[in-house]
Amino acid sequence: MATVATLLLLMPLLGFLSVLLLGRYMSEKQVGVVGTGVVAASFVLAVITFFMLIHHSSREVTVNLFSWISVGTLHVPAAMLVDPLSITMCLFVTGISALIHLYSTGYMHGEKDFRKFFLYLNLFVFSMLLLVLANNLVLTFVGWEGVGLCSYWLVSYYFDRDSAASAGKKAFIYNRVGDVGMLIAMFLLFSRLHTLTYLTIFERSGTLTPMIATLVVLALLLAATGKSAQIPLFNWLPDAMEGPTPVSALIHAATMVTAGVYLLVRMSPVLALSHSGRMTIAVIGGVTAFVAATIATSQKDIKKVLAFSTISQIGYMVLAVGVGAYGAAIFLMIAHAFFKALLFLGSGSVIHSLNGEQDMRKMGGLQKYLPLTFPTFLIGWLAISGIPPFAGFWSKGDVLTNVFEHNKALWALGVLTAILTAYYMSRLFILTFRGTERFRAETEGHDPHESPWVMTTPLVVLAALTVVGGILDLPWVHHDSLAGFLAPTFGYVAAGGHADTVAQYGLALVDVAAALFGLLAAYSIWRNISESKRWESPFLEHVWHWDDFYDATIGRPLTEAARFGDDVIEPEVIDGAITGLAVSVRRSAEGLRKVQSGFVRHYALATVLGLAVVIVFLVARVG
Amino acid sequence: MNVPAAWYLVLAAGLFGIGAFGLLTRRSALIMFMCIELMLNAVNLTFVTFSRTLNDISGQAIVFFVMVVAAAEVTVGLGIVVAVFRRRSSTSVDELSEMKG
Amino acid sequence: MHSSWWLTFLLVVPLVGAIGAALTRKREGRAYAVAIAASVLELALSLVVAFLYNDHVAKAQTFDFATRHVLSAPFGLAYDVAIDGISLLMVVLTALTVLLALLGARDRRQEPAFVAWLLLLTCFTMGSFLSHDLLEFFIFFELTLIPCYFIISQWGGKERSKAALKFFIYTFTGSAFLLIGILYLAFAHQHQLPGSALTFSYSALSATAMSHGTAVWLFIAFAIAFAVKAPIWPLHTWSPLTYAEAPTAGSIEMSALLAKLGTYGLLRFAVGLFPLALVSMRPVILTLAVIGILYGSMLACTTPDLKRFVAYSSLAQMGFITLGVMSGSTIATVGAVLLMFNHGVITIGFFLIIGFIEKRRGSILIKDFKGLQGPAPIMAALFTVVMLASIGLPGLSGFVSEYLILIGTFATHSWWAVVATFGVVAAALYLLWAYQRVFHGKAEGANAEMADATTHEQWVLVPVILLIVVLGVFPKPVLDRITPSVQQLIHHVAPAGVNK
Amino acid sequence: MIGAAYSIPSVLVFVTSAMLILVGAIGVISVKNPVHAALCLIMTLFGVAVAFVAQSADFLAAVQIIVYAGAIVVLFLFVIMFLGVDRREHIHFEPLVGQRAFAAVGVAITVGGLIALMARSHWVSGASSVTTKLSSGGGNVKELGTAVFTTYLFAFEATAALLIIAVVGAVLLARRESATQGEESA
Amino acid sequence: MKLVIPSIHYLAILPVLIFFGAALALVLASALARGKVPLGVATLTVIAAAAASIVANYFQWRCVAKAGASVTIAHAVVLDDFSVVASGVIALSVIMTALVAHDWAIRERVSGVEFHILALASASGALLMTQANDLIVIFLGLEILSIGLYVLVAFDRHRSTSSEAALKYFLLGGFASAIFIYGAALVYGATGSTNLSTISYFLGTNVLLHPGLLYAGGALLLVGFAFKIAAVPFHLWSPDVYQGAPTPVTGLMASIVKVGAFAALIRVLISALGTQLDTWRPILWILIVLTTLVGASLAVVQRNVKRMLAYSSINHAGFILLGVWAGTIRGTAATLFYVITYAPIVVATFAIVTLIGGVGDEHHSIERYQGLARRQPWLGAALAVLLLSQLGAPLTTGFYAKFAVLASVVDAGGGALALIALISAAIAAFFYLRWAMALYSDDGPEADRIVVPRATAVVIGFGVAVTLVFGIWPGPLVTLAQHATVLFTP
Repeated sequence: MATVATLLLLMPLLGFLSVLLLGRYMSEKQVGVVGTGVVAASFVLAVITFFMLIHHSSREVTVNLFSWISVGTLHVPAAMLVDPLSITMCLFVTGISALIHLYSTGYMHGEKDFRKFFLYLNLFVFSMLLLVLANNLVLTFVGWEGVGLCSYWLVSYYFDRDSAASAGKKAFIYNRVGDVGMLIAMFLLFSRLHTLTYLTIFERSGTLTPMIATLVVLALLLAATGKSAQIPLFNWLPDAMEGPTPVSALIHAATMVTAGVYLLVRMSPVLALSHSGRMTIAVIGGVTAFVAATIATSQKDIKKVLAFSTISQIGYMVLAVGVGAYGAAIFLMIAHAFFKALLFLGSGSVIHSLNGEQDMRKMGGLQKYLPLTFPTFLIGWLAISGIPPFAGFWSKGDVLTNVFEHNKALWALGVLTAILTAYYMSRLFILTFRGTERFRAETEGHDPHESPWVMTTPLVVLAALTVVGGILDLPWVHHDSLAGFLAPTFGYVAAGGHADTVAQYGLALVDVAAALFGLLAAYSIWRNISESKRWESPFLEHVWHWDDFYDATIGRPLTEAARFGDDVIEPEVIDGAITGLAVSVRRSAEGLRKVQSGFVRHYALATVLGLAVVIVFLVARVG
Repeated sequence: MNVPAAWYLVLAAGLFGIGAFGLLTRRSALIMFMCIELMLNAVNLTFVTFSRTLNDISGQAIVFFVMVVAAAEVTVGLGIVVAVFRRRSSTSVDELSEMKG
Repeated sequence: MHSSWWLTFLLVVPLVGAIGAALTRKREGRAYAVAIAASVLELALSLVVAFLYNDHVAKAQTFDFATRHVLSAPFGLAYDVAIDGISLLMVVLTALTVLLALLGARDRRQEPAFVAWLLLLTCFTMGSFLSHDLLEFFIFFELTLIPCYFIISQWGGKERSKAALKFFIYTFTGSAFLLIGILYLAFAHQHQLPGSALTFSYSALSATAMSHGTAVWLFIAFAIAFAVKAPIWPLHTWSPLTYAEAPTAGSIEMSALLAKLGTYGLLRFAVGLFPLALVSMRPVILTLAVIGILYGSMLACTTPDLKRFVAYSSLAQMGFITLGVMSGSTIATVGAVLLMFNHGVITIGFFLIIGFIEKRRGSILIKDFKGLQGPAPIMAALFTVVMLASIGLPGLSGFVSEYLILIGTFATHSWWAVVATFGVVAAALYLLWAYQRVFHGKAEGANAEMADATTHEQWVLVPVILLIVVLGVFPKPVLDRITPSVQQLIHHVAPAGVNK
Repeated sequence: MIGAAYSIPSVLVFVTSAMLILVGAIGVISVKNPVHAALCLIMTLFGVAVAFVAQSADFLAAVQIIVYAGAIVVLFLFVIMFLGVDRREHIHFEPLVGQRAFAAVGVAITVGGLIALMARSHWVSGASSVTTKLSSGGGNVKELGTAVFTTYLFAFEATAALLIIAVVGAVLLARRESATQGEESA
Repeated sequence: MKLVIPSIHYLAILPVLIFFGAALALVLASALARGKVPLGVATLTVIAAAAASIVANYFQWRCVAKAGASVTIAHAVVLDDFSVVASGVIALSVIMTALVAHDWAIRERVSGVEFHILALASASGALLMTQANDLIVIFLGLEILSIGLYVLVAFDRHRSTSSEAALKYFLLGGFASAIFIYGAALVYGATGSTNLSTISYFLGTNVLLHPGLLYAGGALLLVGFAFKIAAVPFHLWSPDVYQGAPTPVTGLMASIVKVGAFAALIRVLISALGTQLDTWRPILWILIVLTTLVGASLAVVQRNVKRMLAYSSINHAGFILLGVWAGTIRGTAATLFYVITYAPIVVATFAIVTLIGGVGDEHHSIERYQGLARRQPWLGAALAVLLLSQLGAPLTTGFYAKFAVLASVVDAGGGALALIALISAAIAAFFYLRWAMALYSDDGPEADRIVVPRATAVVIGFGVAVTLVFGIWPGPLVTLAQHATVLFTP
C-alpha cells in the first residue's frame, strides 16, 4: 500500500515536473494529456488505495518517506497517514480534479500560458494531496501553503489585469493571516506535547489543559477561516473569481477551500477537548453561512454568486464541525464538491459561450442555446437548493439535523440560510437561462454556442454524481455508509445522541419547505427582471462593506504608518539620531574652528585657561 | 634673618603672572617677547629662591642655562620678527591671522 | 581532527586570486577569468571541507580543522582557525556568494580592481568565519570594511560616496565597542590567571569567570558591533542607502554575506561568551528583533526602490535570525543558523535579478516598472521562486529555517514568537505587493520591450534556485551538521537560561 | 610685625627688589612705546638682580645684569630701532573681545592656584642639598662652577649646541632676504 | 676642592654627537665654501650622519643587552633600550625627511644646506630629549629642537604663511617653554633636584604630606609637554604651523617632535612622577578625551590637507597619550610602538603632500587630490595605504599601534577612555576616507602628471612598505618596543 499511496501522491508532481522541464518541447495537446493523465492516474491509485485500506487490518496506515526536519526534539518526517478520512478526501479531490483538468483542456484552449496553467493545476493537486495525506501538521502545512500558492498563481493568472493581480495577492495574504493561526496552533501543540504527528498528538492530547486546548482550537479555527473563507477572513474568495473558471470550480469551490474544514475534522480529537472552542466554530460557521447567503442574493456577477454560495456552504460545514458532526461535514463537503464544481463548470460554459461575459443582467434565455449545459446546471441548482433526492438535500439535511440536536438557534439560522440559498440560486438560474435574451451586445449578434465535449463531459459526470451522491450517506444506513467508514477517524469524540426517526423526518420536511419557499420567492420576484431592482441591496452587494471596514481599520492605518515610517521615523528619528550625531560633530567642529581664530593671543589665552583648569583641579585635590 | 623664601616665591609668581598677562594682552610681538623674558626671570628668581631654601647650588646653576636659553630664543625670535616685519611692516600679531580654522 | 591546511587554503586561494587578478592586464578580461577560477576553486575547497566535516560530527567534537600559532606574544596575536557546524555553513556561503557575485557581474570583467576587491573581501570574510580567536576575528571583521568601502565608493550609484562613508563609519564605530569589549575580556582572563600570557583564544576566553554586571556590559559592547553589522533595528539605517548605492556584486556581498558576520558574531561571541548576560539581555534583544521584523516589513511596503526594498526585507529577516540566535532554544538557534545561509542564498537571488533588471533599464525604482512578467516570464519565474522562499513558503528553504526559529522561540519566549509570526504575514504582504507592482499589470513602453533573462543569467541563478528547493525539501544533511554544534553552544550557555 | 621677625635690611632689600620688579613688569605690559617697555624690562631685570643678591646669588646677579640688561635688552632695543617700530601701540583698545577679561581671570586663577599650592607645601618640600651645599655668603662662584661642570656638564655642553643653532638660525633668517635679492638680481 | 669631571660614556651620547657634529661640519663647510656646498653633498651628509647614528644605536643596543641600562655624565643622560629605539626612529625620520627635502629644495630652488643643518640640529635636540634624565636637559633638548624648528618653519620665503607660522610657533613655544621651566623650578623646590632619578628616589622614599608644590610643578611641566605634543587645549598652534611650514618641515615636526616629546614625557611622568600616578591620570584623561575628539572632529571640516593632517596628528597625539595614561610597562611599550610606526607613515604622507603641493608648496586643497589614483595608480594607492594606516585599518601598522595603546589602557582599567578614543577614530575615519575617496573619484581636474622624484619615491615606498610589512607581521616591532621598555630605566 505504501508504494501505491506514494505514487498516488507523486503522480501530480510528476506531471508538474515533466511540464516544467519538458513543457517547452511539448505541444498544447500533449501538455493537456499529461496534465489530465497524471491526475486521472492519481484517482485510479486512490481508488486502489481505498480498497486496499478497506481490506487492511488497520484503518490507520503510516507511510514513511524520509526524515524532513529533525532538530533536537523536533522530528518532522515526510510521512503519509492513510486513513479513511484522508483517503476519502483523496478520492474526491483526485476525481474532481481529473474532471476539471479535462474540462480545462477545452476551456483554456488557445490561452498564451496554457502550459503554465497546467503546471499550476498539477502542482495544486499535488499540494492538496499532500495536505490531506500528511501525517503531521507541518507537512499538512506544506500542502496548505502549496494550495494557497497555486491559488495565488491561478487567481492572478491574467496578471496583466490589475484586478486579477490584486485578487491573487489578496487571496494569498488573507490565507497568510489564517496561517498565523495554524502556526500558533503548531507552536502550542509542540511546546506542550513535543510532537506534531497527528496520531501522537491525539494520544497525548489528554495532557492539554482546557485553556491550551481552547487556544489551539481557536488558532486552528483562525487557520480554517483563512483557507475556507469564513468570517472574518472570507472576502478574498469572491475576488478570487478573477481566475479562470475551472480554477474557481476546482480550487475555490470543490477542494482547496474545504481544506479548513478538513483541518478541523482532522484535529477533531483536540476539538473534543474544548467546548467553548467548538461553540465558537459553530457560531462562526453558522453566521458565515447566513451572511454569505444574504450577500449572494444581490450579486450581479454569476461567479460571485457562486463564490458567496460556496462561502455559505462551507459555513454549513464549519457549523457541522462545530457541533461535532464531522461525518456530516465531510458528507456535505463531498456533495458540495460535486454540485458546486458542476455549477461552476456550468457557469464557465455559459461564460465561454458569451465570450467571457459574467454579468447576469446581460444573460437570460440561454436555455435553448446550451442543450447540455442547461440540464446539468438545472441538476446542480436543484441540488444546492436542497430539493430531494439530490445530494444537496441529503447532505444539508444531515448537517441541519445534527445542528438541531445541539443548538436550536443555529439550526434556525441554518434553515433561514437554506431559504436564502434556494432563493439566490433560483435567481441565478432564472436570470441566466430563463427570461429574455439580453446578451446580443456581447456576442455581436451571434447565437451562443455549446462547449466542446471535453468541457461538457465533466458536466455530465458531475451531474450524475450530484444526482446519486446522496447515497453515500443516507440517514438510515449510517453504519455502512460514509459516516461509518469515517467513524474511526473521529473515534476520540463522544458521539451525541441521535434524534428519533420522526424528528428526522420532520426536519427533512422543514428543509424541503424552506427550499421550496426560496424557489417560489425567487420565481415570483425574478420572473421580470426590470421590476426586481429593489431586491438588490447595495449594502449586500458591497459585501456588508466588509472590505471598506478592513481598509479603514487596518489597511489605511497601516499604509499611513508605513508612510510615516518611511518619511519620518526612518530618516528623521532613527537615522536622524545618527546623522544628528554626525551633524552635531560637524557643528561643534565649526564652533571649535572659531576658537582656532588665527590670533596667536587667543591661542595663548587657551593655554593659560587650560593651565588654570589643571591648577584648579590640583588645588581641589590637595584640599 | 632674611625675609622668608615665600615672599620671593610669591613675587616670582606675580612676575610670572604679569608676564603671562602681558603676553595675552599686548599686540606687539616685541613686547610679547619681553613678557616671555619676564616669565623666564620669574623662573630664575624661583630657582634662586629654592636654591637658598634647599641650600643647594644647583638651583643657581640652572639659572645659568635658563639665561642661555633666553638669549638663544631672543636671537632667533628677533630674527623671525624681523622677517615678518619685512613682509608686513608691522610687529602686531593681530595682523597675523591668515591661517585659521 | 582534520588538517588545518584546508582552512588555510580557503584563506589563501582568494588572496592569491585577488593578487593575480589585480596584476593582470585590463582588456582581455583575464582578471575576470582568474577570479572565476579562484572562486570556483574556493567553492570546491569549501565543499571538500564540508564533506570532510561529516565524519567528524560522529566523534562529537565540535571544532574541527583546528590549529593555533601565536604570531606575537605581547599582543596575543595568533593565527587560530577552526570550524564547527555553524561556521562550516558560513564558509560554504562565503565561497558560494563570491562565485555568484562574480558571475552576476560579468559586465565588469574589464575591471581587474573590481574583481580583486571582491576576492579580497572573500578572503577577509572567510577569515572571520574561520577565526577561533577573538583578535583574529576582529582583524578580519574590520578588514572586510576596506574592500567594501572601495567597491561602493568606486562602482556605486549616484550617492556612492555618501553611502560608502556612512557604511564605513557606522560599522567602524560599532566595532569600536567590540574591540574594547574583546580587550576587556582578554585582560579579565589574563588577570584571573596570574602569569599567563595575553591570549584572545576563543576556547580560553570562553572559560573566563565574570560577574553578572561585567557580562552584561561586555555583551552590550559586543552586541552593538554585531547589531550594526547585521543590521538589527535600530542600528540599521546605513543599510538601505548602502545596499541601494552599492553595485550589485557589492550589495550581494554585503547583505548575503557580511550581514551574517553580525548574526554569526552575535551567536558565537556575544551569546557564546557571556551566558550570564543572557538572562537580562535576552528580552531586550528579542524585542529589538521583533521590532525589526515588523518595522522592516512595514518600510519594505512603501520604499521606492528595489534594493532598498531588499534592505528592509533583510532587516526583517535579520530580525528572525536574531530572534533565533537569542532564543536560547536549540531548535530556534539551528533555524537561525540555517536562515543565515538561506537568507544569503535568497538575497543573492534577489540582488542578481535586480542587477539584471538594472542593467537593462538603468533604474531600480519600483515606479519605473510594470508588467515585466509579460516580456520577461523567465525572469519573473525566477524572481517568484526567490520571493516565495523569502516569504517562507513550505517546501522552499526559507520555511524550514523560519519555522524552526519560530517554533523554537515559542517554546522559550512565546510572546515574542507570536508577534514575530505576524511578520510572516507581513513578508507576504510586502513581497507580493512589490511583485505585483513590478511584474504584474500591462507592460508598456520600455517595460514591454525588456529582454528576458539570457541563458547566462539563467545559469547563474540555477544554483540559487536549486539550493532554495533542495534545502527546502531535504535540509537534513545541513541540519545534521549544525545541530551538534548548536547543542554544544546552547549547552555551554544553558545554566544561565532556558534550554529547550 | 615684619620688623619683629626679620632683619630690617633684608625686608628693605626685598621691598626694593619687589618694587623694581613689579613696577618694571607692569611697565613692560602697559607702556605704549616699545622702547619704554624695554627700559621697564631693564628695571625688572635689575630688580631680579637685587633679589639674587639678597639670596646669596651674587654671581648670578652680575650675570643677570651683564647678559640680560647688557645683551638681551640691547638686542631688543636694537631691533626696535632697526625696524623703526617705536610707535605707540593703542593699548586701550583691545580688538579681541573678552581677551583681557579672560586673560586676567585665567592668569589670576593660575597664579593664585600656584601660590596656594606652594603655600600648602610650606613653600618647599624637597630634600636639602642633593648636589652641593650652597656656601653661605657671596663666595659661591666656585660651587656654581663646580656644579655646572659636574652635575650639569651635559646641560652645559648642550647649551653650546643651543647657541650654535640659534646663531645659525639667526644668520639664516637675517641673510635670507639678501639671498633672495641676490637670486632676484642674478 | 678638586673638580671631578664626571665620567662620560661616549657611546651613550654618540648619536647626539654624530648629529650635532654633522650639523657643525655642514656649517663649517658652508662657511668655507661660501654657501656653495652642493645640495647633494648636504643631503648625503645628513643621511650618512643619521645612518651612522643608527649604527651607533645598534652598538648601544648591544651594550645595553650586555651591561644593562645605565646613566652617565652625572646621571644626566640615560642609555637604555627605550632611548635607543626612540633615537633610531628619529634618525630614520631624519633620513626620510632629508630625502624629501632634497627633492623639495631642488623644486623650490632653495639652498638645502641650511635646511639640513637645522634639521640635524633639531633632531639632535629630539635625541637629547629621548635620553635626558634631567629636567634641565629635557628643557635644553626641547629648546634645541624648537629653535631649530622655528627657523625651519620660517624657511619658505615665498609664502607669507611661513613666517606667520614661525612667529606664532615661536611666541607660543616661548610661552610654553617658560611654563615648562617654571614647572621644573617648582619640582626642584618640591624635591630638591631636577634629576629624574633623584626625584624618583626622593618621592619613593618620602611621603609628601603636602604635595602641592610638586603638583604645581608637575602641572606646569605637563602643560609644557602638552603644548609640544599638541594636546587639546594646548594644540592651537599646530594647525597653523603645520599649514604654514614648508611641507617637509611639517613632516619632520610631526615625526621627531612627537618622538622626542613623548619619550621625555614618559620619563618624567612614569620614571620621575610614577608615584603620583593617581594625580596626573585624571588630568591626562581629560586631555586625551579632548585631544582625540577635538582633533578628529576639527579635521573633518578642513579642506586643506596640511591642516587636516595637523588635526589628525592631534588625534594621534591623543592616542599616544593613552599609552602614557596607562602608566604601565605595557602602556610605555605601546607608546613607543605607536611612535615607531607613526613616524614613517606621517613622513611618507607629507612626502606625498609635498609632491602634490607643487612649485611654491601651495596647492594643498583636497580638490587637488581628485582622481589622483586614476592618473597615477601607484602614487594614489600609496597615499591610500598611508591614510588607511593612519585610520587604523587592520593589516597596517596603524591598527596595531592603536590596538597596543588601547590594550594597555583597558589593561589599566580605562575601558571608557579607550572607547572614547576609538569613537574619535571613527570620526577621524571620515576625513581619511573622504581623502581616499577623492583619490579614486573620476571627476578630478585635468592635472598634469606629477613627476615623482627618485628620493621622494624611496621615502614613500619605504613608508608604505613599513606599514604594510609590519602590518601583516608586527612581531619584530612589537618585540622591539616590548624589549625597549623592559630595560627602561630608572
